[in-house]
Amino acid sequence: MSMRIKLTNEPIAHEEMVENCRTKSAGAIVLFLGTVREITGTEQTLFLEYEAFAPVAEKTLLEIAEEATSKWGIQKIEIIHRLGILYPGETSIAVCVSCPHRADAFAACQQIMNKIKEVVPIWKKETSPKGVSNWIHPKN
Amino acid sequence: MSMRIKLTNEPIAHEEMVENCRTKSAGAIVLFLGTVREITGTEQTLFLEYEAFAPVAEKTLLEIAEEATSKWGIQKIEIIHRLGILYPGETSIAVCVSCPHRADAFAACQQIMNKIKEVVPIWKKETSPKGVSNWIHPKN
Amino acid sequence: MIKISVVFFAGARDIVGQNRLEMQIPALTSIAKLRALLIEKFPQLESLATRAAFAVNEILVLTDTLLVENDEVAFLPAVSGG
Amino acid sequence: MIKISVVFFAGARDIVGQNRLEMQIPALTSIAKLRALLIEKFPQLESLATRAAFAVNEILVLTDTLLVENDEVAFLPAVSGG
Repeated sequence: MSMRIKLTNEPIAHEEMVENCRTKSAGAIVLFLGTVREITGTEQTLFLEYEAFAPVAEKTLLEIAEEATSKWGIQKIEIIHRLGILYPGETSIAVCVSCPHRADAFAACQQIMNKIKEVVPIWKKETSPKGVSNWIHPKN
Repeated sequence: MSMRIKLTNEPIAHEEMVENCRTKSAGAIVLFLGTVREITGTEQTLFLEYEAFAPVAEKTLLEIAEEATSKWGIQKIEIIHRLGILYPGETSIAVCVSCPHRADAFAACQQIMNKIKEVVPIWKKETSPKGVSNWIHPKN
Repeated sequence: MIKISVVFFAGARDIVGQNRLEMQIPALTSIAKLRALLIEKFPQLESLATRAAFAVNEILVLTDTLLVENDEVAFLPAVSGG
Repeated sequence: MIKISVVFFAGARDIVGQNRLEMQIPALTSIAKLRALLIEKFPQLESLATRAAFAVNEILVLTDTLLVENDEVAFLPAVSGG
């Protein structure tokens, strides 16, 4: 089992993540990329800015990765979250897992993403084309 | 909406597929790679050989892609299946989709894979290290 | 009688021993009937034939489809791609 | 009284107007009590505070955790990463 967890200000190299997860013991690799959407509902996004409480974010990502690994038989896993300013189309997060079987790889990757969205201390601020900025803090 | 369906004897360039699926209208990209596993149960695989009834395989892949696109709001989709001889670790199939939201992207990619495994006329022959070859024809 | 051809893939081709078989069959033979004829000719094909799909002239068809002169039938055993 | 610091992120930092606040509080104040003190000091923080998580010295804690001298508390409003 190999594992890489990273917060970064650089663009995310998803090709390298997939190659790192490739292994003869896996029949399935699933890569998820979260990308910045230009339109959400009726709101337009000029750019997003991501901020993290890095030490706790890294620890929490590691716990999520470890829990998923034992639950889904993950062979290799990489999670990279980008921080700083991102424009529409850019990748904010990438999660890549390899598993012996495909149902597990899909379930693992999706559950990891759900957990990240719930508990990892990372926040985004949306800036509209009019220059209005709002930190996003979900209410549920 | 853009769509690419391909059967090929060349290695699959998954990075290019992801970049082709990236769009400002999507918040999620999911890439699935099927890779050749060295061990299945107690059986060892030296290599696989994939064969297709190409005209029908391509048509069927296109139908699957079109159905998934309207069902899950896919923005861009690429499906590439490799044919010929593949060794453990190599990619036999890659499916990449982008959708506005992540739950749809996961569901679409997984359902496309399930359909492909059911209906697309492509077959694999397993060759063991002892040189024994068997075409795989599922019994259910 | 009409002339048709049947193309075989994967394990079915190995059993039949060739890619393509030219056959003379009664006009308006159904795919289901053709399948029975093939099993008669190649008993080892039975297990694959019961789960096979069929295409005629590169279009997937149901087993009640009737064949006409020069049809090319594809015998598609259970698939294992992906 | 003990001295602690509280660090704020995202929308909470904007409301408080600074990254880090040094505070004097009674020894063994709980996180829940600290949260009430913060809302008293910054009423606009209330909506974020009710859904916030807290870390002490970089470890996530429950709100009944008691604070001691020099603790660094992180006020973590509802997250929106990914």
